[in-house]
Amino acid sequence: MSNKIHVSTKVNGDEVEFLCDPRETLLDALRDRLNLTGAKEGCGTGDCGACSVTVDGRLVCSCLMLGAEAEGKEIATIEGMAEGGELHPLQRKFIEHAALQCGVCTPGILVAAKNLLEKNPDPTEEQVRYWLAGNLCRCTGYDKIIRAVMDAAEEMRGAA
Amino acid sequence: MKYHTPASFADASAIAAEAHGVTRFLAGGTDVLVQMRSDIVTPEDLIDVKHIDGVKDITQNADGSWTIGIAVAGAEMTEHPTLGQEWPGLVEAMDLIGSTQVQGRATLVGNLCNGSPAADSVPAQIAAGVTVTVTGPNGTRDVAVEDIPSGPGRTTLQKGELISALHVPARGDNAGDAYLRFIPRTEMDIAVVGCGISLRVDGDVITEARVSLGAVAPTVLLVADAAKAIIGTTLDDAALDSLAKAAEAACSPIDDKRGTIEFRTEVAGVLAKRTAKIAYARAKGEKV
Amino acid sequence: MALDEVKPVVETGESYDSNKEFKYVGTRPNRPDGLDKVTGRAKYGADHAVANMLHAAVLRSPHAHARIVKIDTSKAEAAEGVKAVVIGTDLPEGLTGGDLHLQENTLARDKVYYDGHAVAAVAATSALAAKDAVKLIEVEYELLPHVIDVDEAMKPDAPVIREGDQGPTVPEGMHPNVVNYMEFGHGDLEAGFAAADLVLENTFKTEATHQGYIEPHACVGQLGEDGKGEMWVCTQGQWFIRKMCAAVLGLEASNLRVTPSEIGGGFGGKTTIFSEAISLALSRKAGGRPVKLVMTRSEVLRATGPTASTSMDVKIGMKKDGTITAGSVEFRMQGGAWPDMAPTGMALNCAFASYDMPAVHHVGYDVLANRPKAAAYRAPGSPMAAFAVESLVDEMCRELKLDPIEVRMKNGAKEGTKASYGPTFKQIGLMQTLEAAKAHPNLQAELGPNQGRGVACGFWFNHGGETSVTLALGNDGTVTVSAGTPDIGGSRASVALMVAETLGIPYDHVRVNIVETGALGFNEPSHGSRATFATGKAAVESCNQAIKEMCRRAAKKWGIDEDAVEWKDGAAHPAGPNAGEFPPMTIKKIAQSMGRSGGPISGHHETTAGGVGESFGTHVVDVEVDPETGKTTILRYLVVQDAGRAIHPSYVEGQYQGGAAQGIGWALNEEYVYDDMGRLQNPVFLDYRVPVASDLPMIDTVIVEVPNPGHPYGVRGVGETGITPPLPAIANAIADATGCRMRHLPMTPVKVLKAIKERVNG
Amino acid sequence: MVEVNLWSGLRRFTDGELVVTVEAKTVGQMLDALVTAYPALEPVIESGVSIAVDGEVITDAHHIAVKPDSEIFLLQQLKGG
Repeated sequence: MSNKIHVSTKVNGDEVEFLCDPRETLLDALRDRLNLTGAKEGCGTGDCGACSVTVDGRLVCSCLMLGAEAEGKEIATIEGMAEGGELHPLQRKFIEHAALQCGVCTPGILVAAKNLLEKNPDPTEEQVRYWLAGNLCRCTGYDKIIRAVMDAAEEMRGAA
Repeated sequence: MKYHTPASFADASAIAAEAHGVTRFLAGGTDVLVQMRSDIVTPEDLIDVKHIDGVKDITQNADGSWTIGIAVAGAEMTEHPTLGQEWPGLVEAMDLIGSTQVQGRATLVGNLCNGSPAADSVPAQIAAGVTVTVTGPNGTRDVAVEDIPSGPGRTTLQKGELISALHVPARGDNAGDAYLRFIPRTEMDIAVVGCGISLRVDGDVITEARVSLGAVAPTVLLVADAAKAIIGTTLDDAALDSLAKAAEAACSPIDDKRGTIEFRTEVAGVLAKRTAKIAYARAKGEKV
Repeated sequence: MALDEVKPVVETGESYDSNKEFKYVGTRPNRPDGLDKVTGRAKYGADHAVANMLHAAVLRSPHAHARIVKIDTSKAEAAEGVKAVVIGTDLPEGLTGGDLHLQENTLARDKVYYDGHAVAAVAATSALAAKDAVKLIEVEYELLPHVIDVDEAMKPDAPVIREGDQGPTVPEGMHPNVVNYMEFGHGDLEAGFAAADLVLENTFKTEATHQGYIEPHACVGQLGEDGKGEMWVCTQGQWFIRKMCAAVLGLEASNLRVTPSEIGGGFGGKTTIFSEAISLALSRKAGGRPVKLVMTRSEVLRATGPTASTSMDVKIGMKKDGTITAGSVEFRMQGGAWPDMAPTGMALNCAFASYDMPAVHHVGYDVLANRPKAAAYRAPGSPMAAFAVESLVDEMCRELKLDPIEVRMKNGAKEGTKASYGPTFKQIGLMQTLEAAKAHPNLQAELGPNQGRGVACGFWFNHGGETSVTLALGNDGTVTVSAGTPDIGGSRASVALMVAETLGIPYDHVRVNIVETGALGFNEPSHGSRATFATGKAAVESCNQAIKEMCRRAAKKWGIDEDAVEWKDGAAHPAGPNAGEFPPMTIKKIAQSMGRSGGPISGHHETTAGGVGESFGTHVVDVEVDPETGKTTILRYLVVQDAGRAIHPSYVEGQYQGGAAQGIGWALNEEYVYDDMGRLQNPVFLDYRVPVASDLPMIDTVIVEVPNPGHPYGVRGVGETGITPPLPAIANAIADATGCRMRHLPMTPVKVLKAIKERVNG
Repeated sequence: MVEVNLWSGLRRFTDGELVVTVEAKTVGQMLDALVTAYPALEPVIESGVSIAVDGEVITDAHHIAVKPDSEIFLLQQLKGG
């Protein structure tokens, strides 16, 4: 296949490059080219949010963006969420609140929730629910997820 | 598939004009990538328009009107400090499309060019009187939004043409807009019915109005009779009832997996009333 | 074999005293796999890649029912990057029964039975190359008439889907699509109805729904010419995958080693195979190169195993004081184009399980339709049955102006009740859930205009099943547990808690691994709410075996009789003053010297686990219905359920909340929608509408604990019961809010608005 | 001897009997004895049934003991999710 595209980008702060078919999504590139399998494909149509990442700080579904579009961007995935050995408060609170059961939606929800708290450190329950409406979870009924996000937000506000 | 990143609208137009197979323009990609993934459309040429200067800008012009770049994402509209104060209905309509993630990419122009009669931003655009500039092989032309869609999934754009800018009129005084849609869930659905209304008041009396309905016909409708039903009124119960009747009369929907003819027609009237009340309150300076 | 030669191994009615104080059981520690799952490290089905791997894509039927006239794969075979193509006739012939059905569903041979039925598959060097090559396969179909609706499928002129699959119990003269018939009950039905002050009879319908797990099916299969193979797969049960793939491909089971990935949800849908055997067949044809097969969401919805759609008649007699005098049901259920897939029998058994009734009668039909082969979905059959029965009970309560909780308490099943399905209940907790629901503050919340409250009960049997566990002592006194039931919702944590409790060692000294099929004896999947129950029970027995050995080692060291040693707090102690005075010998000490004291120490237990305890629940929901659009909003939701004992209460609550959420989706919006051609219209999450975060309120839970005497820690199993009451509870709440009785799920705005308008217009 | 309660749909295979008595010490023997006494039951039992012994539902555990005073019900096969 001759029409592969060379892409240089930054993922979780690291300079990376890869070759991809123009049809490949950013999610394909992350998973298959860079072996970052934390973002999941639950639907491929932007309806489930399991592939959530941020691109230049903007929350997106990586299944709805081409790998080629990543050229020159800064991408953040679940793999970069813990800094050094230290979990992000959201990650810690998700474990403490049992906010995951099967865990397959968890990376996407954590990335989305982190993006929310960066924009709005003190969201209401309703704001959290609407922000996360594009992140399907089939196991938990969302209750413990919402509690974990609210609790993490509170802790982060206290620490700030 | 070939992936292009032209640096000007003229180049983008030329690539499309010379293409032999299926062509798609890529801005936010929230429809195009779904079509590719679902094997509905695999373009031979995909033209990414985000490398063209100015496509990410929201600009208020000297006359108070707005020019919105064709790759401005919904989230960028929502975060804009003043656009949503002047055109809350338009911004909210855009914001209703898809998830937070989709908002990070989806655009007004993409929503329009996808040609869906259920597109959330389109009734709000039509109600607001939005126009677009179309660039093509023969230069540019300005077109009203309501003249872009020609049927489900189809537009009036010709081969080699693309929308190069979107213009929102100056809001002016004593005016307000609103958009409401009906979906079975609270988020993540396609509108079963959508209604956008923009109006102006003089005191308590409505002096201008535009009413638009989505998902009740093959294209989004501008319903002149519905506007007539409330112009000159104080949006009293009688006016609301005739608005609802006019909205229902304009409907020629289909039965499908998302709703029935009967439901869509009925709810079009209900939404028209509810939307009008919000737009009216906003026009009168009330916080809604 | 003569009777005397058989020594029964296990008796029913094993009884454990679980009314003790516990150190670990009932606490809420962090789950052992939590860190991997919040950092993206946990490897799910599609996260696995190996050297030299190919990628598969599957061609699926666009028709609901058609004969395959011809398949031409030559263009696909010639395409760039393609290494193998398989079609149905590549699979071995001569299978029968359930194995044949699995094979037919894996790849159609003569006929396609539903929209989405797999017809051919390609393995190529990239996923895109495989996807492109699939489009080059040419299939000639001869279209056949199809049928989708269960009632239509039973009519005399319905298209015949399969011949010769009618079960032995089906009465003569019924359409060949009726493949199984059931009938049971007890008591004098006619006398019961005659004694009633009110007899109501109605028909209810439910549409097919999907488990909706977020992780699509995915596997990497490798199979050599020698018939030896490997598989990495997301599944609820690796041994079932092994057994079924071996049967479909004619392999020897033990030659296939199946490793379960982390699993992204299953709810019953991952207890069987769909495309897994295709990856192995492609691998064999591609010279043994591993083949990765990942389904798309649309393939998941079209071609895995949704639950049955149903049509149900219910008749109940009630006295003015609320006493139920008799009840009968007739359930018609379709489970796709193969027999025994609809959970008709279980639906019948669950229908009146919450009630103590003098007379009950059940009739059920298992019917074929041109739909995908149904799989289990959380308490299979019970939610639909509850919808029909609990809706009618509510209707009668309203008519007789009786309180729905009081009526259920008056008639509720309890210890000693002859269950509607025959046997006599032991200790069960239905009454306690009703009491707890009644006492909950949600019952006092005031309802505004257009708001309503609904109550319903639900039931699930729970399940034991074939189970193997081994436990190995590490050289530092920590232990490794090898379990065979994939951890879907925190079962590693609950098993570790029970092991810690039994051995008297810290929770984090226990590591629970979910192991591959070569590392342990057979295990049924994590289904039937059995993982914490059965794996937990076998783990406790494994602990007891290891404890016995550790006591023996201590006894030997101390030079006393092994019966004179007892185990407590993680150490061997002399059992009493007569045993002699020795300082306790800790597990760590025993472990450090085990090589010198007789060798490694482990425990293991293999059983078809008995002692299962049923679980009942009561749900209370408040809704608001928009009278102008028919849209229902859930305002408050309460789940009360008997867990037996909650080993890790957070994950028990999680099961309650998750079950309720799925039930809410089923009640309000989820359904399979077909067009006139029998094609599924909504195979995407955009239109298969599962609840999103903003659709739901917090889901309140009350864990009732009536310990199950058949489990060492009183566990009943909590996974399934929670999905049964939401369907009727919400219908009852909508009736309370609007005066409209919705008898056809889902209760979409379209249907509710229509009902409201019909009511208003008389 | 143990008493086995059948579901009523099976009556036509047992000459109308709903409760039958067979010689058995385990569930497996009980099923074998049912087939010996009523050969028409064989396909039904072969295709899978569940059994309740003293209130406990058993799917495959044919080794489980049955006693003369055991309460035994034959049920449609139950499978979990």
